Amino acid sequence: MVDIAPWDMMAVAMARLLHSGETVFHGVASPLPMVAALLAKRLHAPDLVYLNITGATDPTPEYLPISTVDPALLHGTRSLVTLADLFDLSGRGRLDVAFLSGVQIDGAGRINLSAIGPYGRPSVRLPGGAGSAMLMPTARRVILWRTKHDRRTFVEQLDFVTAAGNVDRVVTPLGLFVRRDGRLEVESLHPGVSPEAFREATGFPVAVGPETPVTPPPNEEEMAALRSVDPDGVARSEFG
Amino acid sequence: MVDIAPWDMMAVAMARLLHSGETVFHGVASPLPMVAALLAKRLHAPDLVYLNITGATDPTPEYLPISTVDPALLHGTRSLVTLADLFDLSGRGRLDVAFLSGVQIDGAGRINLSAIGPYGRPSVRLPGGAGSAMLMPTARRVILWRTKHDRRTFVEQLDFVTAAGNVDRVVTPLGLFVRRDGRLEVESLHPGVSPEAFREATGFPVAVGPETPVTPPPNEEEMAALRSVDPDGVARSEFG
Amino acid sequence: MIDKRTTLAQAIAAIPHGARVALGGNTLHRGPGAAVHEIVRQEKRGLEIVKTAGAYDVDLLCAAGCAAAISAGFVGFETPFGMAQAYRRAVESGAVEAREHACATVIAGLRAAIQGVPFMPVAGLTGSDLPAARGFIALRDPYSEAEVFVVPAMVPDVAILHVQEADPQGNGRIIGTRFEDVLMAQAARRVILTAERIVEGTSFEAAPEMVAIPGFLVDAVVEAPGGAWPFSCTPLSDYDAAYLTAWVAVARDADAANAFIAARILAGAGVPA
Amino acid sequence: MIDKRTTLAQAIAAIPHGARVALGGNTLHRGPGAAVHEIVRQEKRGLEIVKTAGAYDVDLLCAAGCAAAISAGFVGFETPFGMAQAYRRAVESGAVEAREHACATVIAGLRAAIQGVPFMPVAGLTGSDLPAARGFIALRDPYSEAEVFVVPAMVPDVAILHVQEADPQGNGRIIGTRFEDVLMAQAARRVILTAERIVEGTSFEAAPEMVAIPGFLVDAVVEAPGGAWPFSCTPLSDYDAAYLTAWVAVARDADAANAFIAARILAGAGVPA
Repeated sequence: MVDIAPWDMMAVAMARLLHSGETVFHGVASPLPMVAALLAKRLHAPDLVYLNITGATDPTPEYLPISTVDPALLHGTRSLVTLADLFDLSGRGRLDVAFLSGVQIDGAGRINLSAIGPYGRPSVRLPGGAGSAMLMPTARRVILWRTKHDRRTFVEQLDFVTAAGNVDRVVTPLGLFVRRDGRLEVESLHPGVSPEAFREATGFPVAVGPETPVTPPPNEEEMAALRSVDPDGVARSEFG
Repeated sequence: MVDIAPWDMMAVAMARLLHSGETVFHGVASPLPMVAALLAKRLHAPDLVYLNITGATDPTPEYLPISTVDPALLHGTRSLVTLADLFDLSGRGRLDVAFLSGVQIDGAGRINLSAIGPYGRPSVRLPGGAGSAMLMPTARRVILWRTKHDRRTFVEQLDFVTAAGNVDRVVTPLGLFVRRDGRLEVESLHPGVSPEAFREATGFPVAVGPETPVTPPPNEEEMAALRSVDPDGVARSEFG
Repeated sequence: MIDKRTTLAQAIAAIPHGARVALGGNTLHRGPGAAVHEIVRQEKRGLEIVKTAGAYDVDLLCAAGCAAAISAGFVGFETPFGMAQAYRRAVESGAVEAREHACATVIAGLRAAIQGVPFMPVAGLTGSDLPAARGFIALRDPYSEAEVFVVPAMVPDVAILHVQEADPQGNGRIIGTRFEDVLMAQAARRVILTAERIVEGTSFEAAPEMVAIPGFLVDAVVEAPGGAWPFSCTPLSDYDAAYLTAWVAVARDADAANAFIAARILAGAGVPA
Repeated sequence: MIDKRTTLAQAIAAIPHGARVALGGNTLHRGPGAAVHEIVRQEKRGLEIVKTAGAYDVDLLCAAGCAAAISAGFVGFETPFGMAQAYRRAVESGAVEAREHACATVIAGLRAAIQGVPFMPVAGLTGSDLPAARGFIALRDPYSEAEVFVVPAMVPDVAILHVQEADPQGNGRIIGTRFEDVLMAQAARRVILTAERIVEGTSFEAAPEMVAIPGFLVDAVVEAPGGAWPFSCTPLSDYDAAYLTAWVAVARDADAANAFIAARILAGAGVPA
């Protein structure tokens, strides 16, 4: 089972978290959420409303771009909204799912996309949180994804809280966190990931052991759908 | 000179108040401002930007509708804005002229379009001020027009102040008021209107006499342009 | 994809008495006439009507006893037909509450609803008795100390909009002026679209910029040819001047208005299907 | 009608040092590339750049010493090219101030400017360190007692937008996503449009809904074929991946970046006219 590519496992795991009828949004630099939303629509969520930063509503892209602001994501859209419209949708409580990420993520599911080191004079100035400070408290569910799972990413203490809010799940190459009572708990380990490896890679304490469930590997139907949604493997691009 | 039709005199007098390059707006129920803006563009203000409640920007209507919200006013527009956009334009100080009216107008140029009698239980419920409470304080210049000039219209005391603000001129069938130091002063009497008649028709004290200037009657060029802008005499419709 | 098509009767039946109803269009133009007539037929009561500038729709809903409050900046028929007489009677008698707005404060209340914030600042209103009459409060800007009026969020329970074209998923194309329809579609909890015709949504893909109402905001789509009547619906039809003249003539008198409603609307005579 | 056409050099020359400049487009797409290069050539200094999500434009203006502050929600090249290295260097060294926003607070600041109000409420931001870091204040709603953050108005001195088609009067047609371009055109004191091609405005009359930027808001129109480069400009051109890769490779090092700017931008080599 360890020969499951992490990008395939993550894309499928993220898609499984989406339900038909939900409004689902991703912003810039989000290949995996793009693939996951389209995959979920293909598989079990035909009535999912796929929204993205281009202002497309349920587009049917002919190919998947690496830049998730790419005009290719407009193909097939029947209406055009603005980023402001999408923030408003979340602000009034009508956005069901927002995909967000963080360079640092703490045990409460809060994220840092702003700076490493002192905020006023950082050792590393990060890109910034884009929509996250507004979306995380207002979207009904926030799904965080991160292609790196190590102690520099999952930290005890954020250098800066860029955003905090309604985090539901965190998906990584090693497994899934679910947020309960404001804390991230390990929901499952991906096939071939040992509890020790997961604990070692996580900078805050986690309850994980032999009893921890294993993420069901992508089944044939999921893999076939993934290959047809993302034939060029754009999801893989996030792994550099 | 008394054979000048009041709608012609008013349309020409209103057009003369508009300058090239100004952004000029009217809303619902505004045939005279519609004609005046188009007439000014034809005559001396070719670069006037004519905006109206339909969201047209410099339209070239094939015919003039009686309803000034009519789709006919969109003809020839090259962009489409919304009423909200136009209020915003005024709000940020970029609307040069707004045409407004009042069922009652007081000596300060304030208007009542809300109610006659006690506001909570009016003897006459009026249509309401539409955009005026927002536009009057924010537009750079407000031009009031009213086709009735009598003591029930020009009153000492409004029953309700629907809107107050940057009134520059008031145009009536009898003459023009200009607002100086917050008070309406008589600027000119239309040809054939006596100072006594004007004073008699005005419910607040006005300084008017033999020395009061006479509004220059529409000249041939103005009348020719008016006939070509408003061949069907839509301006006249305001006189019932 | 979800097919949101339903009948006008079913779409209107879902509106509870006492609902806050936003109506699309402006004065004589592109109002949802058929839906308004169905509201009268179904004898809805206690409605709050939200619109920047209303005319026949507001006047009729007052005459028929459907409206309890009107939140609008202007109610009248413009120059051709004059004042809204039934609205006048209803407000003067106290039967209907005039929640007077500047059109800009209707828009501000909708914008607050759209953005999910409790209030929206609005420029102007200074010197007007309206803020005191309506309880609009001025706040001090914490950055500049300037004062500005703020309007509370106004969330319609339902927005009813008439468009020229819609697809079964609720994407709505508006030809010509959009008025406040797009704001209403975003601000309302539910959205009912009536459309001159239902088309295949694929036809919108070539120019999505032309689609004013995104389908995912819409709950019900009703095919209603002539559904704006007696309002105009460019480029298909002008407002029905003869009908509106007849209405204004009876609107002044309760009995005459009721007889007109019974004959022309409840019985359906003279109302295009 | 006024002919607002001018040269890029003249349009940019009118921008004073220290101006607040809003740039259209988003990350790799439809940014005003030619105008940004002209800003570098004219050696503007002390600019505040306003954008929701910037990339090459912000990075270059930091490397070239034109920018003093960046008001943006995100600055990076997205997955293909990674972080904005020159921006990083400039902020880490203190040469440029990162005025970090959520993209939604950029929009809120522009909305306040557009509406002529001192501040704009914005949903969310709770639990974030951003309000404290940026001095965004929460107000109590006078109607509901709820608390909401408000963002001060942000009025750009100039907005620079690249569109596919414009007429000499400044009506601008945007094909595809409009991003924040329309908001910037409304909020800014002056608007400069660069356009792939200038067309007769009569061609817009058939479908004014397609015209995103009304001409009366625009001060200068510049014909700039390929003027988005190295950003994408759908459907005409994709972003220039090879050029951006070359830039990101040198952006990390001041000397290498300066040499690149001298050779590729100041000398104009490798920059399509």
